[in-house]
Amino acid sequence: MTVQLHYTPAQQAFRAEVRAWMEANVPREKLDTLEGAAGFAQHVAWERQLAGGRWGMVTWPEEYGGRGCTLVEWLIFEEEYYRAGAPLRANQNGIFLLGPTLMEFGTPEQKARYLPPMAAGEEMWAQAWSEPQAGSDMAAIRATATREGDDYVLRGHKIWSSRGTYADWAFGIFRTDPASDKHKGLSFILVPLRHPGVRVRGIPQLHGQTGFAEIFFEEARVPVANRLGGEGQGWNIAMATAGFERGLMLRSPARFQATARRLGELYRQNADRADGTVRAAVAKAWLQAEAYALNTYATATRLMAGGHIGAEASLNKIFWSELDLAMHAAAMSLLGARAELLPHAPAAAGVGDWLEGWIFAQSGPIYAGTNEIQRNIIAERVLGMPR
Amino acid sequence: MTVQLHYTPAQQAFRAEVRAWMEANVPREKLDTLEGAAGFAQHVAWERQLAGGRWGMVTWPEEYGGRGCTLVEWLIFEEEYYRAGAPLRANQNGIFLLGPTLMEFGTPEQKARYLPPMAAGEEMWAQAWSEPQAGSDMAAIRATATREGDDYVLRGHKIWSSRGTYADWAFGIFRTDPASDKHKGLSFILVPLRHPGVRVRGIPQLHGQTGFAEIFFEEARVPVANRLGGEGQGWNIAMATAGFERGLMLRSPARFQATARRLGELYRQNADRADGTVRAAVAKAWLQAEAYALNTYATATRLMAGGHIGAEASLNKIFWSELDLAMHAAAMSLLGARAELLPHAPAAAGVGDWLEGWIFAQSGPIYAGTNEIQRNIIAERVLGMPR
Amino acid sequence: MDFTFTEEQRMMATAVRELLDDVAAPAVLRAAAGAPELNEGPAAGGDDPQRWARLVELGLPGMLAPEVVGGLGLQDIDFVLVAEEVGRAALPENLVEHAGIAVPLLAACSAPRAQAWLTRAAAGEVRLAVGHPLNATVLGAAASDALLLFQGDEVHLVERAAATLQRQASVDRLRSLATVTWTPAAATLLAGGAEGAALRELAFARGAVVNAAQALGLAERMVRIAVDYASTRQQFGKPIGSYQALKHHMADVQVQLEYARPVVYAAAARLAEFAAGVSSGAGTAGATAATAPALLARLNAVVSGAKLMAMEAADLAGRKGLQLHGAMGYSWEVDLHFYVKRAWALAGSWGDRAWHQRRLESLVLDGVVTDDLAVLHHEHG
Amino acid sequence: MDFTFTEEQRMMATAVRELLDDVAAPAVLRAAAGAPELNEGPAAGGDDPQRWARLVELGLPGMLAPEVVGGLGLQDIDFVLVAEEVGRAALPENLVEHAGIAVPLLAACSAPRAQAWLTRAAAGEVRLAVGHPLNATVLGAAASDALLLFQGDEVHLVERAAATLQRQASVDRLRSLATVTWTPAAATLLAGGAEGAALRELAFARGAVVNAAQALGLAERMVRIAVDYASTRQQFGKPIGSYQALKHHMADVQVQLEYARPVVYAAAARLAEFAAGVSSGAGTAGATAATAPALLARLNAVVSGAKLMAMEAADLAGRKGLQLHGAMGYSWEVDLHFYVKRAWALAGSWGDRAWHQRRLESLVLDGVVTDDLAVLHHEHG
Repeated sequence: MTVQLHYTPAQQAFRAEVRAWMEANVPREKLDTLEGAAGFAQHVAWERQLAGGRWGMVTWPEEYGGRGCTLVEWLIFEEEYYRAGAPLRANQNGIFLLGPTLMEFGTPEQKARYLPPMAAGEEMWAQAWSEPQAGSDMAAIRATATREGDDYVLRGHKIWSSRGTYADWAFGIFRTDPASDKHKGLSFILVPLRHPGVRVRGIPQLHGQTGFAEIFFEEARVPVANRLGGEGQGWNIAMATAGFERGLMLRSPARFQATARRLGELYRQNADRADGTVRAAVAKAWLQAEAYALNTYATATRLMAGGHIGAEASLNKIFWSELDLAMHAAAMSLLGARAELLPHAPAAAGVGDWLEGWIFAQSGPIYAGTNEIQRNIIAERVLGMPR
Repeated sequence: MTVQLHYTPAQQAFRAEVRAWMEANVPREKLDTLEGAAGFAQHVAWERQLAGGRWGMVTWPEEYGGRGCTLVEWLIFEEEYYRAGAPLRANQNGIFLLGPTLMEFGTPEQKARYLPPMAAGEEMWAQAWSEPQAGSDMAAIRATATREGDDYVLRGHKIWSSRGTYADWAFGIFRTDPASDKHKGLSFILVPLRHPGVRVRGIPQLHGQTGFAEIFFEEARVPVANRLGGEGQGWNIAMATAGFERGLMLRSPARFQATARRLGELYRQNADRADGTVRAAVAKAWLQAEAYALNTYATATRLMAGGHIGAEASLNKIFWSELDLAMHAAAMSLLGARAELLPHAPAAAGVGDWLEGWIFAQSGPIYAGTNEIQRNIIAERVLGMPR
Repeated sequence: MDFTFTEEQRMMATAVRELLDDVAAPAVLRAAAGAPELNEGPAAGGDDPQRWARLVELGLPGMLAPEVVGGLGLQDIDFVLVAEEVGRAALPENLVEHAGIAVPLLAACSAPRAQAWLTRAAAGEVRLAVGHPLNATVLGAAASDALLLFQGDEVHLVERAAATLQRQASVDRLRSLATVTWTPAAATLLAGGAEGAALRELAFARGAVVNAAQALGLAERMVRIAVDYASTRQQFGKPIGSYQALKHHMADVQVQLEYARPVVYAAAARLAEFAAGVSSGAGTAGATAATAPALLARLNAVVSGAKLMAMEAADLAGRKGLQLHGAMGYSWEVDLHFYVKRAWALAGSWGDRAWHQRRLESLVLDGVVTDDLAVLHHEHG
Repeated sequence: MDFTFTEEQRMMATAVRELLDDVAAPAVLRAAAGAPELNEGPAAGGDDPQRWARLVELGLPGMLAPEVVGGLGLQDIDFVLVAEEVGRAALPENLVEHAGIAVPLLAACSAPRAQAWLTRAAAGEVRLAVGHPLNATVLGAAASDALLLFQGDEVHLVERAAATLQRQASVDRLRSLATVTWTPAAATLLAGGAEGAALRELAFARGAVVNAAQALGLAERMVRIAVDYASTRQQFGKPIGSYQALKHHMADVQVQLEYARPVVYAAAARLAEFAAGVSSGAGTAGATAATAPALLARLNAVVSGAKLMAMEAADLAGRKGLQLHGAMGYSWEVDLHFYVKRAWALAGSWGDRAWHQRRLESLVLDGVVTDDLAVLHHEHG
């Protein structure tokens, strides 16, 4: 045996099964944006449809609504998902971030309680990490969870909660030891968002939509059983979650390969007005999307062989976020005078989605830990440079 | 009056005079490299020939061997100098750096002693700033000058002295107050290099030549009269010199415009094997060289109107050093498989000079204060970002 | 050779800045843009007749009109600083195309009808929009009284009522865009043939230069917003602006900006000279039939260079500014996005990046003797 | 689908690394390069028969030769890790072209004369150099016993004594280069027609891939040297490696490197498959006449991609490494420059940047259905 870049017959059969289901089920019409109320509801309906086909999260064990797939099968699923032009995942904070965290740190009861409705698209999750004064400096958390009997009473102010405006639940870290500071004394707690003492306010984004939110906790009371892991273990668990975020799953290569393909088509339609640099950028997009896929397959097969993903996850975060920006910048350049038109402008004539993608791509180098923070991590933890 | 991008008849007459002299005098054969002993001697001979025509430093007053030219005339001189393919200036540390410093801080006796032989190419100057532990952190100077009667006794170790191996004199800063640290207690001192207690060792560079040097001061004795400015004023004077280095004169735009022109010719000879990115890079080289020239004319006319150049000199340093690298990288790309050949390789067939330029360009972002230091200066002193 | 602006030029720019700091302050733009989730933006693109009146008070619409028709009799090199201020403010009204393109076009046009409109346009009593084939839409068409439109070598002036507008929504809500359907007629014709072609060329060059000038102002504004934020926002116990990575981001923008600046100014200066030649009927000052194409090539090279470099600076300022703001930069709550979106919108107008890049490459690399194209030194040889 | 190397593959690479850490340590290279001011470099390009003997002991020259002729019977995907180690060491001897291009070419060649040379080449008793028309010079020609040379679709094996060499000095003194003058003859012909063309294509692809692999090793070596220096060199009272600007320089290199890596490995894997098809006469495993061109296109795309990305990583590692070293980086005294110069030299060999860029653009953008070119997913559809 050696490096084998071929799918097994079983993998090919799995691909065919996914493809057939997607062809039969993916909505013909593009859904409204996930960042608005109507669009979010449409996306939740799609999540439930997916779950109906048991495609909600294929790597999960069957008991939680999954199929027990390998990572390679998951990558195949993603390839077919994006090839079919299926909608973005409203559920991604749940299935890609909290899900793996629960499987690693949750009690059997917690797994049984939270995972099945997550896979089923019945409960949508948001994250509640950042606070106004704790962005990149996540250890500066001030929100508190005060133990009172079998409950925690939550107080504080979280912000930049993706999907927070429309989600049902949030996971986040709170200071359970009031005397602690920095990374210590934090606990990882799950909170229902439609709950007394919890107030959610949507934050308008660059594009005007309000899909992310700030969350005010005003003496919100949740059972101690909502704590994931031990009291005071919140930082370590959050770091594991952040690792999932930067690592393999949040941005599957298929998504970027699909964008690179569409960019190639856009180039061919507009080649007569392109210059040499944008031609090079389009070819580079194809190459880098392939590189991202190859790197992900390498990581996936390493993990399947028992390996771990560590600080090198930060490399992924930088690569895909910059790739996404570069691809959309090339598209903006190809569109030229039409690039500024919103999708519903008559003269946008079907190319307005690129503008939406361009705006969204701006957030890539910022969220899930700014790329500056990722570069620090690479230098210090991968290369061993002094702090 | 408003912006006038035209030369006056007097300026055009001056240009014609320079051009005629250069056409009659510039050596037909390319000189050997300035970084080797033989080549340095050839370049000194050229400096003397220039001085013979009173072209050594046209902006200097006539009494010191100059012509009292304006900065615009100096730019015209430089344009004609590089247009004629005249040699690099062996004398640049003297005429561009120490010269202006002497005019600002020197006594009448010092000016009379040092400037005329400098303009005449009779005494060649090196700089002696850095020390092994004081590179970017120039205030960490340890070399000392101890007052003994009317002399200073110099001890210490300077390094990265451009032209140090072959020059006659060096200027540098020494700690005159042994109890001082950082920027205080330093004095600016002129030292003959062929002198008891001064030992010079050439440092081989990337290309193997040894034009820059380390200088060991082993109880070298110089008169107190060799101090420029007051005792303890060395840092301020050195900063002024460094400002000249980063600012207007050290890298005149004509030099980069000449490279951009040659790059355009190289492109036209190799257009059939270029790709779109190198085509764009060659056009950008032309544009950026023009931008550098325009910016320099703007600075020059502002200075002529009584303005000053401050921290924005750091912008220049970054721009020309990155432009020089980018132009030579484009040339390397155009040369492809021939790019690695040294000038004397038969198959280099006249293109080997690009490799020399490429190697030299590597030093641009490093010397005269690394570009990282320049970016700090821009952020803090031009933009006012916090330290 | 003098590359400094006069005291008068600087004073005019300062007066414009002070006015816009007042009437187009970020809070004013925010209110004009409407509720974030509106998405359509305000129907008028934020256009405000009262603010227009203030611009008129300063004489801005008629800056480039001759004094005999009530204008200020100034030149492109004077207007470039005003356009820069308009960019810095992300002004909703289409002042730059009215005053920087349409008015000088009318002033240079021999048709009597042009002169009639010129007087009123210079006084700001009527507003003009310009539709160039390379632009996908016409800016400010809805608020205009008439449109200058091109058909081949012909220039037409079409009253708004005679054209059909279809509104087009921009990512920058404070730009009112429309596509225009119209029918060329003898009654609408202002100029044709060589005169029409020359007017069209000049209009296009002016469009590129005033957009480049706006990009300078935008870049400077974005740097200022980012630096201010970085000086106050704290992370890990110190202001984020003290981190070297963010310092270097901003320093990189500043380098781009400060080298784009003289190219834009040089383009404006060359444009003024060239325009003077065109309107005097001499092609350009002192140019003969043999040298005119070289002069045009040189003008085009510096105009494309100006547009490319200034837009690159604004693009970089936007990206680095957003990055420095972190999640805050991705929100509607900071002011930065008004300027970022304006920069995005201007990037594709009056020749997009690829168009100017291709033209520049062609001029500099293909067959033309490079030396002849030097922006500064054309007295050579 | 398995993108992991086997234990055996890793052990072989480790063995090579350990050997080269000894026999091609920086101090050894420094001595071999000669005095800095020499400028000509050592006449033999640092070639050392004793070191070659050590490489032979590990069986490296015959890695890609069949076991029946005494080789190890391995494939390109095995050799890629060895080439990476050779790059990391900036080995003076031309092992990669001998073992990675010439030997498998002879092994795939039907001519009896090829087989005679193959046995001795696999054993390292004779040394081979390869002259491809896209390279300006032939590497290792002076130390070779014979040269593989191309003329149209013909492949020739020319004994060194039958060719005229002219030495060509490289910026990398540890590369022995020459131009070669020779006369094709029936006696020198190894293969022609379709076989010759296929062998030439494969030789070229192998040249690009083994150079890309060397670039990975070089980049990793340069990053390591820079990080080590940054951890000890102090400025302003702390190690320079603690400054964020330098951290981010190195992080940027690491990103480039780690994404170039899987592309190079994928290129080697595809090359091995394709080569297996060529030598079995089937075009490629399971390929029909209709699918073979698509398979070649896909191979070429990933090969060009590998060369481009790996060279870009090495180029960036060199630039950032030099920058991090400050003035020290510009001196002969640090080891960095041996690796920087090797990276410069490899950049132009076996297709320079522009050549591979043009090919990639053409394959990906012009008329070919993009999807068919996916490196990984060609079972689609």
